[in-house]
Amino acid sequence: MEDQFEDLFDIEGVKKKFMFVNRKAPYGTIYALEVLEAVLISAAFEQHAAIVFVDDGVYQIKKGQDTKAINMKNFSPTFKIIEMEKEDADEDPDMDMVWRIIVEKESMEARGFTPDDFVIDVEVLSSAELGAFMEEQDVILSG
Amino acid sequence: MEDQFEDLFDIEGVKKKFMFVNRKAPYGTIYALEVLEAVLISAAFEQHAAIVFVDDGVYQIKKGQDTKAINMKNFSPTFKIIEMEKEDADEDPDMDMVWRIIVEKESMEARGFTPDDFVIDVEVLSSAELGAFMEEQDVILSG
Amino acid sequence: MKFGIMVNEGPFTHQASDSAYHFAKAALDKGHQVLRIFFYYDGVNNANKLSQPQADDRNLIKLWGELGKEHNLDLVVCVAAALRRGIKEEILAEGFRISGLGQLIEAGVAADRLVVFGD
Amino acid sequence: MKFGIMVNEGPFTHQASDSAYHFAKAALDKGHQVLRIFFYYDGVNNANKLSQPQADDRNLIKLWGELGKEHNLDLVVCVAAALRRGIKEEILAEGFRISGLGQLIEAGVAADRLVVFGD
Amino acid sequence: MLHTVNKSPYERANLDSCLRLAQKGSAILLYEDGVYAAVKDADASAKIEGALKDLSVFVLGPDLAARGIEENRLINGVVVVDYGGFVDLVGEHGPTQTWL
Amino acid sequence: MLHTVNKSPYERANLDSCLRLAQKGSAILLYEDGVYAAVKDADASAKIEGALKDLSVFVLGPDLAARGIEENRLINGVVVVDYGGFVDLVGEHGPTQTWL
Repeated sequence: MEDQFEDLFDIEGVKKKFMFVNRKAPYGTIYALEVLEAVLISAAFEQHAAIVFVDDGVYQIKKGQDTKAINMKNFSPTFKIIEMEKEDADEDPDMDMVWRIIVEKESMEARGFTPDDFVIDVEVLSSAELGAFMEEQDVILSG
Repeated sequence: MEDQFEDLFDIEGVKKKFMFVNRKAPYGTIYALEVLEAVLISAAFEQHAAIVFVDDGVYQIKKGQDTKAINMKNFSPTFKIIEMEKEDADEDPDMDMVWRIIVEKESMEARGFTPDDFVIDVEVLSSAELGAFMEEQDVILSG
Repeated sequence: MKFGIMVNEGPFTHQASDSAYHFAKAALDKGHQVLRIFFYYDGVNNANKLSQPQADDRNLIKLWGELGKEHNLDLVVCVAAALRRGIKEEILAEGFRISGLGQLIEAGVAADRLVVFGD
Repeated sequence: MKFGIMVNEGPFTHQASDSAYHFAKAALDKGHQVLRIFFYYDGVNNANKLSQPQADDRNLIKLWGELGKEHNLDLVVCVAAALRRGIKEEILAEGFRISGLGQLIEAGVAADRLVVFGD
Repeated sequence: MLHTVNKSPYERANLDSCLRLAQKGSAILLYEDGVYAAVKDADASAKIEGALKDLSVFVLGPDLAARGIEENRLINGVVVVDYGGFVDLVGEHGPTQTWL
Repeated sequence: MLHTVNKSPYERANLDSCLRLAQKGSAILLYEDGVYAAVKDADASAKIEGALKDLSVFVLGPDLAARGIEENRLINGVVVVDYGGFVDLVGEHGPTQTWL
């Protein structure tokens, strides 16, 4: 069945700007975990990616998560993999893939956090800056 | 399998006060519809019931719902059945079943509504009154 | 004390079923009775035996079944909610049974406390 | 114009799948192309063929299948999300196929617009 | 670009976040439970009334009708569209951000 | 009675509704995403700080730990319990209202 659709998807060499908007807290719902899987797959397609944490999404990257007592999978180590993908993209001159990991300043501060609270290095953008950057995207995925 | 549990449920003649708390708007989610099914079943068990509309739950009983263009089932006529159940309970001297249909005043007014906007007759209680009444319940179901 | 528990969401998208499971387990550990666990709304998805979580994740469907077996719990899936969502006998996990919504009201009447878990 | 559509919730609990369906239909009616509809998160429940809505309610699982057939649409259910939630070939509704998450990214790359529907 | 909001302004912060980030000149579509934000003379009305200074605001007619919200209760300046209009909005603007 | 709140105070109105209706002397348990309301020095802290005058407030430890919220970040007066403590709270109080 897949074959009949193949001609629709001639994407060889096409490069787009993807933004993944994370607005939801971890564990209370699964969205944070499953969107990460989509982020990782986008690397295989060598697409540009902005991984954005806004509103309760900033809780996803809080340090010190320990899920033993709720018996759920602690997925926060996955953010380290995303950080590595970004570093690979930054350092490899042959790879035309720009990744950015962004936290909205207003959301972070409202929750009493600083960048020291996070498991990964992030760029901090104001809502105005993030809003303008959002306009530059080709595809925005939220979940 | 059911039989083995039967002795746990010797509820003959036991009468409790049930409250059904409706906080969710209709159609955006299914909760409003499915909680109504639970309300109707509780009548078969001749239990006391308070059907409460608070927060976005007040939108459930808004007059004039027409779901043709979204192709979903318009369930607002079901509230008429609930109103009839309540009237039956009120009028039948042999039936020990008190039903109340309550809207929280603050939620109604915040949304710009008056009792004229609703498909059924409601009692309007302030948050303080409703909060006190909630304390008197035996079972509170929310969904 | 006799508890009844209502679960309104499935085993993955919301934490509700996890919280309900830990609550039920803690209640049983303390020597309380859990009369019935009633799965309503998307909660019926807790009884889908085809569910196959990742190897390093918990499997709530199995955990519910095991807890039910250990403590002879009555795990009831609402038939109306289940029909809509395609949870039928042929994919019903061990330990669950499908029955009517009246079983929820009955649990509310019979239990000292009914606790709801949802979204 | 070429559209891609992502559906994040099942066919009952949230309106997302209804909205996505009406959007897809309207786009096709206007002569646009819909390259792919990708079902992720609880959206995979849109492909459960056991689902049996009430007689007076819409049946989105069927409606998606019929729309797919009429317009030769690619209705893709994410395999990882589906495995967790117990949506497997044996209960997969007609017109859907199960495939990888890469198909979502591919749709995003190939389409002029990707629109997300969810909760 | 197009921002879409499908959540009630009384129950969720989605619309607030949308309005915080949306740039001058962009469009917002209210649909599903988001349509309640378009009702005038209510506690949440000020959000969309304020937004209309910088943004164009649309609301999905089928969702209004389902919820029994009469068009004469809408904030002045909000434009009602149907599903076809929704498609047009997506087509006419750049990317769509769905505020889930 | 016992009120339970499992939603973030930044994203949902559940806690506001709970506090509007909760009577003096009743108890609130924050769990799942509701635990974020128990964090001090944050924009939502005032809600629970105010509530503590009239109500007892509990927070579920396992949900705090999962989310990496250290106990020294909690508002003074909020009591941490485990699932057993949750069961006790339900048992000790009258009906439980789950603010979904």
